[in-house]
Amino acid sequence: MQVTGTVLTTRQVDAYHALTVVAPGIAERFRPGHFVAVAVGGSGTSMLTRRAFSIHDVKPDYGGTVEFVFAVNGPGTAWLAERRARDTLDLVGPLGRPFPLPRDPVTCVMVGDEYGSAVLFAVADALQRRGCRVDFVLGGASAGRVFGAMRARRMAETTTLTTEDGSLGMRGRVTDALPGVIADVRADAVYASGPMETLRGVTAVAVEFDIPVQAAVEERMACGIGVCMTCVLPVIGDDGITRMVRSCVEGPVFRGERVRFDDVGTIPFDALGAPGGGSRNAG
Amino acid sequence: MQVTGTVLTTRQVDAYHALTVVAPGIAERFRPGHFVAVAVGGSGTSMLTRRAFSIHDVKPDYGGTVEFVFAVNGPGTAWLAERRARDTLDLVGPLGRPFPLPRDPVTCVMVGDEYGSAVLFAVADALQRRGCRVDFVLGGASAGRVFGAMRARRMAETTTLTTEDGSLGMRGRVTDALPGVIADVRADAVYASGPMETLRGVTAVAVEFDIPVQAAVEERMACGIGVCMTCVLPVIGDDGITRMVRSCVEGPVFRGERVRFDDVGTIPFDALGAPGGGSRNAG
Amino acid sequence: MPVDMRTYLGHVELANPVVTAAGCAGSGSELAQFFDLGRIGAVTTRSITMAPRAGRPTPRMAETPSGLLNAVGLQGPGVDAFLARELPWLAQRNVRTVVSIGGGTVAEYTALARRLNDAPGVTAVEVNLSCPNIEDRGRVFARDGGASAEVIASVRAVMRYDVPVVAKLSPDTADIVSVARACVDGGADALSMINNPLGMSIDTETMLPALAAGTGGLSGPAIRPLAVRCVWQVRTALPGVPIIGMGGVLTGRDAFELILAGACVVAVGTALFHDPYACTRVLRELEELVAARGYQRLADVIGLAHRPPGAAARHRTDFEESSL
Amino acid sequence: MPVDMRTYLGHVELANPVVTAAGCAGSGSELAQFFDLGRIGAVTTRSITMAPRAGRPTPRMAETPSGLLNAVGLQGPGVDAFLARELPWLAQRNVRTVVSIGGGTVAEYTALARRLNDAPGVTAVEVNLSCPNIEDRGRVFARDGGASAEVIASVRAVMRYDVPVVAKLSPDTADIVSVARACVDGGADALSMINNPLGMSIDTETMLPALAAGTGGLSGPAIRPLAVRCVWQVRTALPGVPIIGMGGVLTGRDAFELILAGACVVAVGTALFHDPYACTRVLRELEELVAARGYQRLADVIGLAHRPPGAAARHRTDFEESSL
Ligand SMILES: Cc1cc2nc3c(=O)[nH]c(=O)nc-3n(C[C@H](O)[C@H](O)[C@H](O)COP(=O)(O)OP(=O)(O)OC[C@H]3O[C@@H](n4cnc5c(N)ncnc54)[C@H](O)[C@@H]3O)c2cc1C
Ligand SMILES: Cc1cc2nc3c(=O)[nH]c(=O)nc-3n(C[C@H](O)[C@H](O)[C@H](O)COP(=O)(O)OP(=O)(O)OC[C@H]3O[C@@H](n4cnc5c(N)ncnc54)[C@H](O)[C@@H]3O)c2cc1C
Ligand SMILES: Cc1cc2nc3c(=O)[nH]c(=O)nc-3n(C[C@H](O)[C@H](O)[C@H](O)COP(=O)(O)O)c2cc1C
Ligand SMILES: Cc1cc2nc3c(=O)[nH]c(=O)nc-3n(C[C@H](O)[C@H](O)[C@H](O)COP(=O)(O)O)c2cc1C
Ligand code: FES
Ligand code: FES
Repeated sequence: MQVTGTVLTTRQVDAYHALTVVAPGIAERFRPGHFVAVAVGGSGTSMLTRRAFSIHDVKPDYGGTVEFVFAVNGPGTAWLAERRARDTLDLVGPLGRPFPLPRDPVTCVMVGDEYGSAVLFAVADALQRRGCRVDFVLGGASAGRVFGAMRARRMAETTTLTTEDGSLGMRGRVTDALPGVIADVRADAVYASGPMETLRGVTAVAVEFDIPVQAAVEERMACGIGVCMTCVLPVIGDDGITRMVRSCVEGPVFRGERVRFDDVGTIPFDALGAPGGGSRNAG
Repeated sequence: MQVTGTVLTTRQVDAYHALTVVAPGIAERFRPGHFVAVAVGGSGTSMLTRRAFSIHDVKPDYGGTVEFVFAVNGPGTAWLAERRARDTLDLVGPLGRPFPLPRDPVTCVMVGDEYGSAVLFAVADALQRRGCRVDFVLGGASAGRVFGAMRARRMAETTTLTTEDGSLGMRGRVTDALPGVIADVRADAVYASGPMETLRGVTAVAVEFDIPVQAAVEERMACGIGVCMTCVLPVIGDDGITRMVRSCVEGPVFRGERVRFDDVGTIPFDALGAPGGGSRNAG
Repeated sequence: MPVDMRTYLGHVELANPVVTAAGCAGSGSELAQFFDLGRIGAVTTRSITMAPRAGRPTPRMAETPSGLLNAVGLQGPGVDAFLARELPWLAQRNVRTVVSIGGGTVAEYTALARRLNDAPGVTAVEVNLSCPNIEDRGRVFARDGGASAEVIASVRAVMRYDVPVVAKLSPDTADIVSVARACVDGGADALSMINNPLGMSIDTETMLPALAAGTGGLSGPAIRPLAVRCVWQVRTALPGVPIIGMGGVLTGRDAFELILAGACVVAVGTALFHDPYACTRVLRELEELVAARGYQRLADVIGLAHRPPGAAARHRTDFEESSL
Repeated sequence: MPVDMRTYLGHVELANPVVTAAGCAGSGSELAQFFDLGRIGAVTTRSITMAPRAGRPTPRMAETPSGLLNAVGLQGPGVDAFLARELPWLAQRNVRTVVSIGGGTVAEYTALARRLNDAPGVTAVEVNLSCPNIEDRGRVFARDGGASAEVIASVRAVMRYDVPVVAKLSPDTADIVSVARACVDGGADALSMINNPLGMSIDTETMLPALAAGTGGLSGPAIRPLAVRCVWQVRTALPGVPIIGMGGVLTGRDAFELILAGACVVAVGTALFHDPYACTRVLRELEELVAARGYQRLADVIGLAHRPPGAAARHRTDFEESSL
């Protein structure tokens, strides 16, 4: 649904900005892993496409609020960073396929890289409500870019932090820390969110330990609602066939093993309808 | 010159908005009749061209401020109407050829229609400083659209107001009232600003009385600085030849008798370089 | 006063002039979550191809000023899956459906038309001529009147007489009027314009093309002036041919602009990416604008901007209808 | 580290790659009030015609999303007045001057070239091919390789050998590469692109065209993706031919985009209407961007986006030069 919500609060969390917006309809339908598509630039803007942001948190205040966390990346996020309380914001959501939750009270490692961490806390909450044990591995380039360390420490059994420059926690990447954590906590499943390269690494680790991984991917999106076909990536179906699948409606959460991370940004030759498969003929 | 100025005050005057902007360089160079070209829409806007506004007033505060008065017309002026104190505004100015002032202390009638009146007060001030007698004829569609009646009454010998709906002053247009005023005050010259149609009428009256008229015209402008050639109108030169003349740099103030008001929006067949004159050949 | 918004694509009546643009409404079902597809004039499908197509690699999109570049590459399930699943889904819901087809050879377009021929629920066929002709070194059909006409003629020849064939034109040609005329001579019942002009964007950080495919199609308000010009020129030259206008329609005002230029149907594409409700909103805004100008029938404003300057708008009623 | 911004139009060296676009800098003197014209690569004049031209009626401009429509119609003083007043004014100030010429027949272009031949201060001649050919029912030269080549060949034939002849191309053609190739075969020393594609806007209040002339040329950021694509395509096909890129350049980033696509000179047009200092600002921003990416010479980034994806940018220095 589309909501014109009022910005309730803005805060800056180290390298990130967080906006809380009153959006009852979206908050009500929210499940962990959902994202919102936000119109940027205001009236008369030259920016046509909405920007996608994972929902970090929903709260019941004012009928329902959603909060998202973002890094300034380009003109759209720069505009968002200038929003102030009481400004209005046009959101479409909740969008996407949320994280599936296990039936049994298993042990889950939450792996978040940079702002990707933001989406994991609502999942972790839901997992804990189901009796799951939750451990966190959070990373970023430097201390200021590790999101949610405090909250992770409050809620998780263990929290491992990594930074590439060593300014906080272990020097290295989340994928460097993950094998140790999985082994230590005897994890049954991994939940991951971050750049494609991180998800590739996390999936490789999970595959090595032979445990499932649910990964929230991020592809460039023009619509967020499944109509534009710009956000695809190669995913292996139940039938073993690779298809170019829309990450906005069939994702953003995928079983990591199903995503052909090495082939993201290409059309694998064996994908359904790949060029050479006899259909290279149209524009 | 280009100035990024801070909005000092905003006010609404009946149907019009007025913005006062700190712009020392522009205020310093100002002469009555000048205009500013204002960037609208903010960063990332889809609106490319500046909007032109006559300078209503300059004040010495904060090193120099300029005030302009405008009606909401389309998206650019709508955006301007939303500006608040402390916002910044990007102005280029002062632009255009100002009103010429007479050497002798003559009697001048100032004719302003709708927001066109705004430009006349600084001229009237300058005229009075030279010992001229000043009378005002101000009009508009309705009472709320007659700009500056109070100030005119304060400064002028006589002030005549007209409205088309009769809600203030005489029912009719400024051109209906003008002949009487010219005759009554034995005017030596007319200063006029308003829509093209009004200027046409005012000029016709002045011609009938055989007195000079200085008219500030308004043509669609893309640049305001003389480089785009979009703001032209047919003006008769000293040599008797009609040329398509740029109203931004050769105007906006013209001797009314020189402007071929009836031919505005056309290329008169006898204009220099008119089609048919042997040069109809290029794009 | 409600406005009579009915319009015609050849002899086919549409309840109103607002349709989705090809390739911008998924399979239809995605938008159905937001509004009832039966409320708009028609849904246009993505361009259907014979075989399934995986499309182009990502990134497939880049934003440009007031525009969007896309290089989806006609990703789709192929005609079999389309006829098995997507078309029946629309037909069951009585959604008017314009089926867009794309091919690499005249034979492929013809084969597609044949497959659609006895499928129920095809309101019209829109022939996407912006596909590379593999028999002519990948030259896009739409650039050339002759190649376009050949495709249209053979599609028209096999398509049931009561299904209008619409030729979809591209602005990337030396003279859109001559391509339009060739298509009409070839049998097109209507024309649709404009498809995306070819554009490109370079990422100045990576110093490489922003799209994996290099070039892509430009859409959105940036191209609206091109669309209005094309509709205007074709309407001037071929006043009797129905035109589906599209290109950067975000609001009812934009749709009205294309209608004044001569379109009798207006397609909404990129706007759907920003506002899933764009079609119904555009329809509402358009109706309000037409009503506000004193017209009771959409038909009375189609091409109205072609009247000589100075001439008053016809059919205008500035008075209220008498209640006596 | 300052960047060596010199660039070449054929054998003619320009101090830097930023020039004004034809028809967007008046006679030069207007901009001189804002900055020293000698600081930019060159000033391009409006398109000079044989006779004085009054141009089109007003309104001549309309704003569109991220774009501007204009229908000035080559208003100008004619070649005599140009040679008597405007060119000498620029020459006296040692401003590099690209003289744009426009005509309705091959003979007229040729006559213009002849008039410019012994005028001092002509750095290059840019042939505006977007003029209607009165000998071919008003078909614009630029739409067709043959007509364009004919103009270029005859201008090249009469123009002094040391003055480069630049063919200015339009995107309104089926295949800009074939027009470019024809011009080069005809003797063009360089190519300039893009001129304004034809657009239109309708005022939905008056329900009439917004421009008195009906159609007009579209400029501004809206067309930048078309410009980048044209430069890219032509650079791919004709890698040795210098290209003046233009279309929607507002910032150094935009200029850099065209340079990465293959332009060695970048013209600034519509941006001047918004910011009289646009040329010097674009130049400064461009230099900063090139420097920030570790290059010391503009020449090293021209066409750099054509390197195969995956290949690292060449000539890149990530280290400071040793001070030893
Ligand atoms: C499902 C999903 C969830 C996301 N969640 C978050 C989040 O919680 N916090 C956060 O900071 N960012 C998130 N992103 C990335 C965020 O959408 C981009 O950073 C943002 O769109 C950049 O916009 P811009 O105008 O600043 O940059 P620009 O690069 O100028 O954007 C230009 C265009 O490219 C698209 N784009 C650019 N980068 C990305 C990207 N990485 N992913 C998708 N589209 C992109 C934009 O949407 C826009 O259409 C998410 C992306 C997706 C797909
Ligand atoms: C020398 C001069 C002085 C002016 N002084 C004033 C003033 O003091 N107060 C005031 O309210 N208005 C004034 N105007 C008119 C004012 O510039 C327009 O109302 C304004 O540009 C409209 O912008 P918009 O975005 O609201 O409307 P839109 O119609 O959307 O504007 C679209 C484009 O058309 C141009 N345009 C539209 N209408 C006009 C117009 N009447 N004149 C010039 N360009 C136009 C705009 O600049 C813009 O480029 C003046 C115009 C000129 C030329
Ligand atoms: C993502 C996307 C996919 C498109 N796919 C098709 C297509 O499959 N067939 C077609 O004829 N046009 C296709 N188009 C072009 C649109 O139908 C339309 O002609 C064009 O985008 C202009 O309209 P707009 O500005 O409203 O989007 C596509 C456009 C976009 C943006
Ligand atoms: C008002 C205006 C006048 C122009 N006049 C000419 C001209 O005389 N000759 C020419 O070759 N191009 C002319 N052009 C085209 C520009 O030189 C340039 O090719 C085009 O506008 C794209 O660049 P821009 O987006 O930076 O303006 C004109 C453009 C504008 C906006
Ligand atoms: S973003 Fe449009 S289909 Fe996924
Ligand atoms: S507005 Fe550009 S020349 Fe006057």
